Amino acid sequence: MTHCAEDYTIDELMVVTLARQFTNDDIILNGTVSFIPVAAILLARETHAPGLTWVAGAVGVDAQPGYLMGNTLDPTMWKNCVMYLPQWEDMWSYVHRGTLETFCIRGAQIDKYGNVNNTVIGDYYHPKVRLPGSAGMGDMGSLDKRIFIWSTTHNRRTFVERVDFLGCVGYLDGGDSRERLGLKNGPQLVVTDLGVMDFEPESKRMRLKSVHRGVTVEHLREQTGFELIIPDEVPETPPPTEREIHLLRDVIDPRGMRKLEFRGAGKRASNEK
Amino acid sequence: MTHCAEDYTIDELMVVTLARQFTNDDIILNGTVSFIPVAAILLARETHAPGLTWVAGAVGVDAQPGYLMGNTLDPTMWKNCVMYLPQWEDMWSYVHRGTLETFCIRGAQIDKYGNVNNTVIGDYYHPKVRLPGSAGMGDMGSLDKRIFIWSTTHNRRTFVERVDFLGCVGYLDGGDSRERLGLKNGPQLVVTDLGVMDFEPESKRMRLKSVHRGVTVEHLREQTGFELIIPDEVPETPPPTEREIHLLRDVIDPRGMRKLEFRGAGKRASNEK
Amino acid sequence: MVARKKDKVMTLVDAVQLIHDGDIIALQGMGTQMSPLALVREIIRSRKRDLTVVMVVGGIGLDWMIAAGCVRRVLAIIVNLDEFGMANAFRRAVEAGEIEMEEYTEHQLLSRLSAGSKGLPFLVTRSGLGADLINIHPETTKIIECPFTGQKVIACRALEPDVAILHAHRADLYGNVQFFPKPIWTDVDVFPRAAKKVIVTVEEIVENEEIRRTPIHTGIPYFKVDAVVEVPYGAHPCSLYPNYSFDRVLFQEYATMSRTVEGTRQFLDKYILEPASHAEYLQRVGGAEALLRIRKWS
Amino acid sequence: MVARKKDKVMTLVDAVQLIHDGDIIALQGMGTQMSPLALVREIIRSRKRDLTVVMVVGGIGLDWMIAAGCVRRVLAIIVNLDEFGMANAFRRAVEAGEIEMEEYTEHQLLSRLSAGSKGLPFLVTRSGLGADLINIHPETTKIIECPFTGQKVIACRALEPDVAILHAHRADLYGNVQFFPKPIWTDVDVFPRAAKKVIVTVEEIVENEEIRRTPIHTGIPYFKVDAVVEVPYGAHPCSLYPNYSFDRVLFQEYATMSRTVEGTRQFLDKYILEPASHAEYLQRVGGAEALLRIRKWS
Repeated sequence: MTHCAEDYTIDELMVVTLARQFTNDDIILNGTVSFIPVAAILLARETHAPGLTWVAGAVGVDAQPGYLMGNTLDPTMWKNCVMYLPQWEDMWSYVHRGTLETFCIRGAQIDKYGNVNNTVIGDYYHPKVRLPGSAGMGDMGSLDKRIFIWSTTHNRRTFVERVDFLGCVGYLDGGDSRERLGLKNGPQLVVTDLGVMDFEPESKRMRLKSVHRGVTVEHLREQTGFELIIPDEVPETPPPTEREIHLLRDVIDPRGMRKLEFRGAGKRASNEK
Repeated sequence: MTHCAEDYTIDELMVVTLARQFTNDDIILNGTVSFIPVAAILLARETHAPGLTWVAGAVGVDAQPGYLMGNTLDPTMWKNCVMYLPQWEDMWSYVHRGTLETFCIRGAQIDKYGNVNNTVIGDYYHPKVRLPGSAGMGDMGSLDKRIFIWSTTHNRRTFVERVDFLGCVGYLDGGDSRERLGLKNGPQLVVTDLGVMDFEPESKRMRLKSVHRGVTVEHLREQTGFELIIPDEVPETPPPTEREIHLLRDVIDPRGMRKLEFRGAGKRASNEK
Repeated sequence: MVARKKDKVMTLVDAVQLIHDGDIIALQGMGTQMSPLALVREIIRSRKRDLTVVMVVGGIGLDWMIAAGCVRRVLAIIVNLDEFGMANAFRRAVEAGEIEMEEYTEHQLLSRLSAGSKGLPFLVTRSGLGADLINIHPETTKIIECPFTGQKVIACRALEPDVAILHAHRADLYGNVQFFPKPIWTDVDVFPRAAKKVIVTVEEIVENEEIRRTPIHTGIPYFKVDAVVEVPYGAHPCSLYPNYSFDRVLFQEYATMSRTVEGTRQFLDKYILEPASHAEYLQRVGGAEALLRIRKWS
Repeated sequence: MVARKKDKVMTLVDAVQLIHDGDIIALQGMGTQMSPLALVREIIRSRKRDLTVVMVVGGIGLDWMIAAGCVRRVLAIIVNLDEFGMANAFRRAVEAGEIEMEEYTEHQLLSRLSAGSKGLPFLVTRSGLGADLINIHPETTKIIECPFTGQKVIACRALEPDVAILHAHRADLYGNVQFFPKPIWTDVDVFPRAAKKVIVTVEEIVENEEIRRTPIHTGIPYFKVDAVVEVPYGAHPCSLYPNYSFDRVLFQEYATMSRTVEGTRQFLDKYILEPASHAEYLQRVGGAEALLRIRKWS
């Protein structure tokens, strides 16, 4: 019998929700500052998907680092791996061809078709704000990936009608516009600090799937800068189980690295954690 | 003071002649069944070109295998190398771009412009004789290499007016036809069991440079299936020095592997040499 | 509960069931080195037909398969037996028009496979510009111009073999494959990435923990491997450095016998079709004496 | 008598003479990892100008160079300080129009460099199809059709940096460069092959014999290397696994101070322009205490 946890936080709910999307057959690599997806990958592997393959930091195949520390691209993550995947010929070939089909991304702007921007606010050549850049998601958007989007800032600045710059291709203009470009798969789910969204199969518009405990549909709607498809019934996001919470807190991420992804989380200013 | 050897054989003269072409700055890799070039490379390194870089079997950078044995592509050749050069991305990049600029080839047919064929005699689709194939020389001919051709069968079957199949690009139709294709360098020298040839700078036609001891110009001309440019004065090929012969016989190739490249050389039918 | 990982260990007999008549198989091997020849012998015994065989350097295993009638087409840059001379069955079959030889330069063939491995429709090379080879396969190599500079290059069409077959030093039961010192040669490196399925024979199956202790030697990750077969001396008569050298006695015997069709048939009967097992094959090639002689690299 | 091999060991001061104003330099490094930062500090001290800097993941060294006025243009897929947030000098300079940012997807940028490394005018990718990035550099990325299938792909124009600069674990005096466990990341792998010149700083110069005992770790052959400089802790404040971790104290100090132009200038003065040597730099960042704290990977 499964016991639902009563005592859980948003970061934990986000990790658990993401973890439940991953299957035993998934082969997943992670990028930089990705504590939430990496925690989710490790949690899935400890629960329902023991055969899931994680390529730690896009290098360490099936690594067993113990608990989260340092940095999600650090070589410490490769611990006990079965292979160091050379990135240029091996990793990128497997990614390009589709062997590694699942990828998690986030960005400064996300629009209603799941297009993502992390490049600029405003015009590319004369930006109002220059953002870090698309990094891997610039690739992944065009490479037939099943994309999971996470965001710890569900507000109207992040969730916008149309991205200022199309860095990561989602469903473009919706409908069959992604398909017409010859691209398979695309964004699957959006997990935020307020709720969970998927994409309506025909229009490919973002659709509310569930709201987190204590969040109203109205609040989430207000915090979204475009018109979200909202079904008549919107359930609460299924809570973590006690076992999931135990694994996450005590085994996978005892140092709470996942919390670093939230604004206002204190930075560690020392190597002597 | 340098002492010329009196006692030397054709295989030794060929190795020494080839060795003297290599410079201190050369970076040279070798292919399969290439005992004569490999012996020449090792000899050059022991004499006038200590800084020459040999990539043994196109893998072992600056290898020190001791003496010749086995097979010129065997991993035994990599002994004491400083790096195992991964072939696909590293070796082929260095070759393609021109970092490795020197290559030795041989083939079943060689024509007056230094084009080489090791693919078929007759028509490609209905060959009279199917030969092994172009292997690496099919690449090297089009990749701006300084090409040294060696042949242990200087006769009218090998040295033909026009190759039946253009496997390795030499000077094509002569003149500037190679240059017009955008290719640099090309065949430099042809070292055979009868003599040494180079290419006349304007026409790019093969030109007799020297004949080996005991070979007449007339005999070499008769054994060549096309009209060779023959200068008024044709010297004898400079003989090996005593030191070169000593190094070759006693240090580099004491087992006489270089002789395997001559027709009628007994095959070794045992691993227990 | 779902399994953590799939156990991919099987027998030679089961592994060859992954290969179908008409398949394109990428076969690792140089003239006398590192080739999954026990698996090739099993392919011959199971009478596969109409195979297209892709090799960089075609050697004795390819020649056997041709002699046994398994092959319809060859893609390679060269086919021979190194110092032992011509691959006679290959030569005869091409000259008789029984098989097709699609010869490439090495960089053309590898570019085709690399494009396949990347899911790209083609890649480009300069190798072979001006030579005759590109004219014999216009469906797969074509001169195009750089869209920036106008420079001419050769587009090489993607090639995805149905099955890659390789022999390696060791693997675990999930299919993490290790090479010593590491995967260096082009076929070992490119073939498994390009192929849809991968079968690997190994000298030894080791514990997963042993793989995790030495990940620097792992060349193929388990998620790319479909079958692992433990076959000690599985490359014989080719070499597997540093484990054992190639077998000059058997190579010379084949080079001699394969000069005639009859001799080739006798060789196949004696060494491939009649032995009921790999152990029996090793016994026929000389048993303990053979295993001792290939310890020498001289 | 000609020398057997060229001794390429030099000082930081001599090594940066290989870099000229206006050069395209390929700078190794991730947000907080494995970057030749002692060399970057020397580039800043020697007041190089108008550099184009190519990085996969731009980080603190790039931000310093931008703040110091060395940079005219950046080619990268992302520029930030990992968990320490934005690269503020970069952000300000782009927003003010003082430098150009040419953003690529990773596979586009690496395809450009790989084409350069192979002497090919371009290579192709599918990465970024349909996105806006290719429109901002039409001179270097262009949609073309496969000559066989008609499928659309992006041609990426060859890029050959003038100089690649890297930090590695060790090398011999000839420039055989070793990485532990091995070269894995794309910049370490692709940059040295693509560049015309290569400068490598290392933790330790070892005997050539030691390299020959462990060739499996060699990632760059000496014939591709122009300068070797021994600089222990040469990646600081970035990490060099497994030798030392990144320095959270200095990263946080820079992240905080770089929020203002004035603070950035003060940081550069204190840590880069004023120290007369690498030893003095290490002393300023905390001396023994700093070297102890970066032993921890937590």
